[in-house]
Amino acid sequence: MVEKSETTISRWKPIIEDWKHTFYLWKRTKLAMIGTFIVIGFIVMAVFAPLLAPYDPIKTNLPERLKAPSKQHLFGTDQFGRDIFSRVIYGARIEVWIIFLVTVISGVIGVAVGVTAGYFGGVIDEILMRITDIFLAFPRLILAMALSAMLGRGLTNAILAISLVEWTVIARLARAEAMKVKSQPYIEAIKAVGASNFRVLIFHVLPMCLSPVLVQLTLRMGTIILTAAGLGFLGLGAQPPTPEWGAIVSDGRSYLVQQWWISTFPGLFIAVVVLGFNLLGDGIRDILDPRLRR
Amino acid sequence: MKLGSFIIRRLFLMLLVLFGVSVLVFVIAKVIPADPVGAILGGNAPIDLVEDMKRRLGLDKPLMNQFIDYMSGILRGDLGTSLKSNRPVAKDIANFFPATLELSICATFLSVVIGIFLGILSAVYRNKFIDHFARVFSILGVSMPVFWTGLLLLLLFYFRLGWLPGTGRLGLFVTPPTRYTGLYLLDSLLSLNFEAFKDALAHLVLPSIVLGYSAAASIARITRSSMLDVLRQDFIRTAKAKGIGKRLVIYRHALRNALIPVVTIIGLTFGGLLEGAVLTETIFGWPGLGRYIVNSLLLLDYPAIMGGTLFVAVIYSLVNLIVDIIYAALDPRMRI
Amino acid sequence: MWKKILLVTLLLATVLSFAKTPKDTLVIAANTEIFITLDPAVCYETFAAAVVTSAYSGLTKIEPVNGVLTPVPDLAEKWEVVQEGDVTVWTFYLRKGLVFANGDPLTAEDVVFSFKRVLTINKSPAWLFNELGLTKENMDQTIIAKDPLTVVLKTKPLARNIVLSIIAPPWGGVVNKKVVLANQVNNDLGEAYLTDKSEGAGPFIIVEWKRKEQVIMQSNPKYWAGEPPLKKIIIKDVPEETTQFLLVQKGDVDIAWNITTEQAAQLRETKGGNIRLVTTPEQSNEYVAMNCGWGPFKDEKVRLAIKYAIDYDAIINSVMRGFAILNQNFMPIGYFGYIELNPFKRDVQKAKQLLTEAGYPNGFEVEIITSTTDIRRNEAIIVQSNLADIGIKANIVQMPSSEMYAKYRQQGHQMIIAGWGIDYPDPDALAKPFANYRVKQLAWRNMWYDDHAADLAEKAGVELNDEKRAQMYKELQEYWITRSAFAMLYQPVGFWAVSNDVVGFERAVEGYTLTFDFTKISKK
Amino acid sequence: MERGSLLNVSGLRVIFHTYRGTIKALNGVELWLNEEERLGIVGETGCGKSVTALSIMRLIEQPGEIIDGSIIFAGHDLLKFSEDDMDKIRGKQISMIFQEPVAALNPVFKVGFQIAETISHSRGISVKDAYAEVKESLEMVGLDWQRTIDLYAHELSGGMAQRVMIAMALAVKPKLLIADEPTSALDVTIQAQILELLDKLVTVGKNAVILITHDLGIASEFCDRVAVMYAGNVIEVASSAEIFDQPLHPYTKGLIESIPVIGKSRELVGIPGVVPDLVDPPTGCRFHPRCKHVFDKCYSDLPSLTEVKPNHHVACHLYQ
Repeated sequence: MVEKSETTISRWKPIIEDWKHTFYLWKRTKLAMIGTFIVIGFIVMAVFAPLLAPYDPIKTNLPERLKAPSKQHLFGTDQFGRDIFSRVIYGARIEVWIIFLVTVISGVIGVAVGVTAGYFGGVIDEILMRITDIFLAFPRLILAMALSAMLGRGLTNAILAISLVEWTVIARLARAEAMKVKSQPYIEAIKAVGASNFRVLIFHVLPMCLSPVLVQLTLRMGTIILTAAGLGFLGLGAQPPTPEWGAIVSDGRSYLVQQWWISTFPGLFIAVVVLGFNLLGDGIRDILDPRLRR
Repeated sequence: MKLGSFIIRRLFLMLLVLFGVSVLVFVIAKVIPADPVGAILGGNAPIDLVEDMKRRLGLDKPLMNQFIDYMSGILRGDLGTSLKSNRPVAKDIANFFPATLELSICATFLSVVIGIFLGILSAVYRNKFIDHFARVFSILGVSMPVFWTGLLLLLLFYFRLGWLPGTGRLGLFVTPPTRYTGLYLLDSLLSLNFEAFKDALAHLVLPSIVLGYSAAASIARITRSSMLDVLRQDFIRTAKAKGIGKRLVIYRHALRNALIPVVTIIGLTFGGLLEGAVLTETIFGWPGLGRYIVNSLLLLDYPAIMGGTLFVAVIYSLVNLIVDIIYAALDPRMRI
Repeated sequence: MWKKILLVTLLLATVLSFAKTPKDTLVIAANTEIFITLDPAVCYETFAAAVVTSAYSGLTKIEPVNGVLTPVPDLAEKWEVVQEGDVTVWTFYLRKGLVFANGDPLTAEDVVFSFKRVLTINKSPAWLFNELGLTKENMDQTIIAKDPLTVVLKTKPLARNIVLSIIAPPWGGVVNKKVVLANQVNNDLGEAYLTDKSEGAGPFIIVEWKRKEQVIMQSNPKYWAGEPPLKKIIIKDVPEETTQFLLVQKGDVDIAWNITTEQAAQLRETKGGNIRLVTTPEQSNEYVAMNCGWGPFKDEKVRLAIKYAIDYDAIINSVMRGFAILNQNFMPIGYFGYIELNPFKRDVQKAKQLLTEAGYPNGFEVEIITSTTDIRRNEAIIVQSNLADIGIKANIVQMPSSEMYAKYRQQGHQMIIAGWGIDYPDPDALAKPFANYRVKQLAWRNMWYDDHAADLAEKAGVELNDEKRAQMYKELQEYWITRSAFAMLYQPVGFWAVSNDVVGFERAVEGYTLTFDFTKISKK
Repeated sequence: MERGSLLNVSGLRVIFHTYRGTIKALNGVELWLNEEERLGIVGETGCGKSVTALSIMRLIEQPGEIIDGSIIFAGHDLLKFSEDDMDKIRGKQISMIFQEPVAALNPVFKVGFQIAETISHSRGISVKDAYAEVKESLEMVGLDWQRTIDLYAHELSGGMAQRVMIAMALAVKPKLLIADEPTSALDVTIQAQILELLDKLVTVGKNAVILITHDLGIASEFCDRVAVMYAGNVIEVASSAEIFDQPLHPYTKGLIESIPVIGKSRELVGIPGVVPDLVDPPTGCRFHPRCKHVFDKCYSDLPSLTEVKPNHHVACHLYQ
């Protein structure tokens, strides 16, 4: 077929072509574009929450309790008269914070374990991978729940618990990458020059493993929000009055039939933001898919 | 023969991992900040009574001894006694698991049918309307928090429209069928209790949809990409060149190959349903294992937490093992 | 084939005939998730205790008499009390011809067995018996069957009310010794056997309890005071309050046991229709406690400042929607020795001033722990917001009660929002935990080591002269109110959505959380 | 213009839509074939040989598209056929074998089934009945049928797999066999065996053959006629002997000069430049940027394939 001719062509074109191509693919996948805008909107919401929110998200205002959505309160108010709209907007900050910390913590643990296992192989690999398997033997949410029950309730502990669940995925990926890099001839060459294992690991293997790991971490951001919101919904996550989205949905549960707005709006935001991350992730996957890069 | 040794190796690894799992579960239970005895005795009990109770439960023994007790208990099938229900955890699990199993089976069935169907359509009509629709459907499915969709569906179909029953497995005044398997659908058919069958089915609709939707979404996604992968293969071109018609090309030549990774996902999904069941069961008041685990976690009923999570981990690992075996059996290439 | 059709029709018929609640059957929708056991020696949860109490009779029972909860004769028709040195000897005379629900005769031997059983099993109720001076070690000397109709108890010298209330059911419920021993496994004294059925002599029999499904009780035709009007009571497990409310509105059930404050408020406002709202003050209280061993709370002024900072009205009106009574005393209204004491009203100025005097003009940071119920969370949020107004930054940590009580019992908290359910209808049941740190209860947990209060509570507990006793309690309450570690939020009011077909629920529910009397209920 | 009695391809244009733009893969291909005739199609990678073959089978798929031309096979224009009609041609009148025989077999079905399926479809008999003929087919291509029938593709060597493919393709007794580089993925020794086998079977079965290869030597040895393709056009068609001895098109000349010949010492001469980008192909003759003889007409006009000598067609302005 024809595809081979393009490979010849791309050889002469500069690397900019590749970026242009990426941008083209991104533009072509409308869904990825929508996703990007949602995610940007989400981050903007978190950063500018104090400017965007009309009310204090925490201060109670009892005379205004359980008001239906109106011009004053776009999404209505809860049983303490707190403005749901403001709480949802401030909630974005909590979610961003969760995503950020979980990504960093699970990324670091996962890469450390995965790269070590992949690079050294043998017994070290065997032990580390069995430990990973132990964590993978649980359904994720159940492990996260058990861990956060163990650590005690609260946002920080929930973040730790989610990270302790998330790292396994990263570890497996990092291991596979490290094994791939390790078998490259230039690593042998560097070793032959007399570089220590540690040096090779840190300066040569690790950097090569990072980009797929980063991509994977991005792809998982939607899942992280869902897990965090699930914990919050069960009361194992952020503590009141923290406006974590899952916790707000849970708050509204006993008012669902009469005051539907308390649960509905924060849930909608979870859905939309996760959708944004997933669309973006899908786009990234497509863009990086070598089969589509032609 | 090769398949046999493969299974044995996997089984051995699974046992190793399960040992690690029970250690982890034990550690989690021991680090839990709750005072299990206080849980049994309630808020009014004075501290002396609490201390006495601890001695009687052997909770003052060194951790190592407690661990040995716990492990030997597991081997005997004794998961301890729940602090909250005051009954053997194993009995509780036996009681609640069928509900979860029934829900999971229904949800899996729903998700497999919808997921594979949409996945195929979407791959075959790539970039057509149906594909876009299926992709949006899928991405929505994995994006929506189940606890939220569950609440909204309950609000709409139960509270507002009254079309479907609300929480639980059976209506308040429907006599539960005689217990053979614990699966109400099956039991009610076996005992010719059609009223119960109808009612149990009606109760299954919403939770199965909620639970099955996200699973259907991921199955559709995998089916699509697997199908696209396969459709790109040389042997598909061969099949087309044979002139056997589009339907056979897709359903005989492509699907069989495409389903191999899908089987893995279905297995994982089934395992994942146990996870989704935690939230779904909480919302739909479903008396299953998920809610049991949530409740025991919320009450910090540590023997129940240990037993419940351990059981789930075993099931999950078993499902994974079975998936691997099916995978090996389905793909002749794996058998070398 | 025809057989099958017949079978199905029959099944359908039974199902359909079941759909409306019959006249002699009371159907209750309730959250029975917290039910652990229906064994009188173990049961300690309010609603489960009501079920247990209806299935087991004791020597005495607790009855509202002119609005005051009083122990009255039940299986024992009379008793004598003699003081022998520092031991009080109680002689109870059983009614003649008492039988258990299964027809077996009930003798003093059964009573003694039942009491000893509580002590041997040594679960939650046991400490109350210990309070009387009855222990596992001395029980063979202190709990005696003198003859088949006479039971002798040797207790510490205590106000009579205390003894007579504690030996009433649920934990004083008499079990059938013969049947229970015949059904014990691993020497558990029938603890497993009695978990989900009854072997007692109460007005009802617990026929079955299917976990997370239903509890079924049947009237006991052999009950000594005569068979109650209801023939059957079905308690259906309906965990969701909203569903319960829906069911009682539709007439599918007669009573919704757990409705939300919002629903109750709605029912209170709408009135009419086929259901009514029934309320009664509960025998419990809700409080904020400060650990006097922790930082700023060591200072009485800080504690007082917090008592002034809290917006009691807001909590009563918005969290409880008015289903609570302002009562800043530790005793419920109407108790023996109760005096009305409600000195605290939200006063931010005063609270700030007190804080400044105590050396915390800019406040401090504190952690409030509480359990995971909606009401507790809502209270915590309001208290948090109140404290913020006087510069105190409070962080809420909700935890399962087991975790909370673990921390509480180890004095590991800073501030806690909790409640106290009363164990027996006597001021002693409150004075001891709230004022006497020596019993290692609430005062001790909050490190309020106040010897004056402890002495007063102790002395009042053993004072046999009512007038003197009342005086002592008055003194204790006045001393306690400003100095203690507690800010009492309110006395809760229980509420139920009840079908208008149900008669007598108002009387049955009187004294709730301590007692509930199904025999007073009938249906139109 | 009927030039072949079995197949006439004329003016065939195929494009592929890609992100970089439209690839003009085939730019008016002309081909013809008589019954029992063997035609070789030769050209560099990417010149459109396979696309031509797949177009005849109507197997061009998204993002590819046949935009113009006609493919008259046995009197019918295949491009006007519906998919269902095409399925009556594929695997019945025209069979095809491919370059990677192992990959071309379905990994989850046994070899026997795959052959039986083909037979059953071409005859409209059940797969079970078709099994009876599988044995014969396998023996025909020199395989031990008892051993082979129950094997999976991954258990076959490349040579065995290609024999299976040939068995499958010829079992239906097609009028035309298209072999798309059937030997290029195989070892040199196996290549010869396979070609020999093919030669034998085609002679016996009287099938017409289109052999696609990048190896001019193989083409001229195996085929009666050779068509040379360059950048989406057939630029020269002649009998096997003639194309070697008297190549006319500058590209064909270059191609022949670049073949090392055993026993003769000749300086290898490559063709300067590279294959053009078909998104933005050169105007006029697509070969002009690489052609030594280029003159002004080459920049503007696309030369058509014309018969300059009897049975020797060439598309070059030098000869018009």
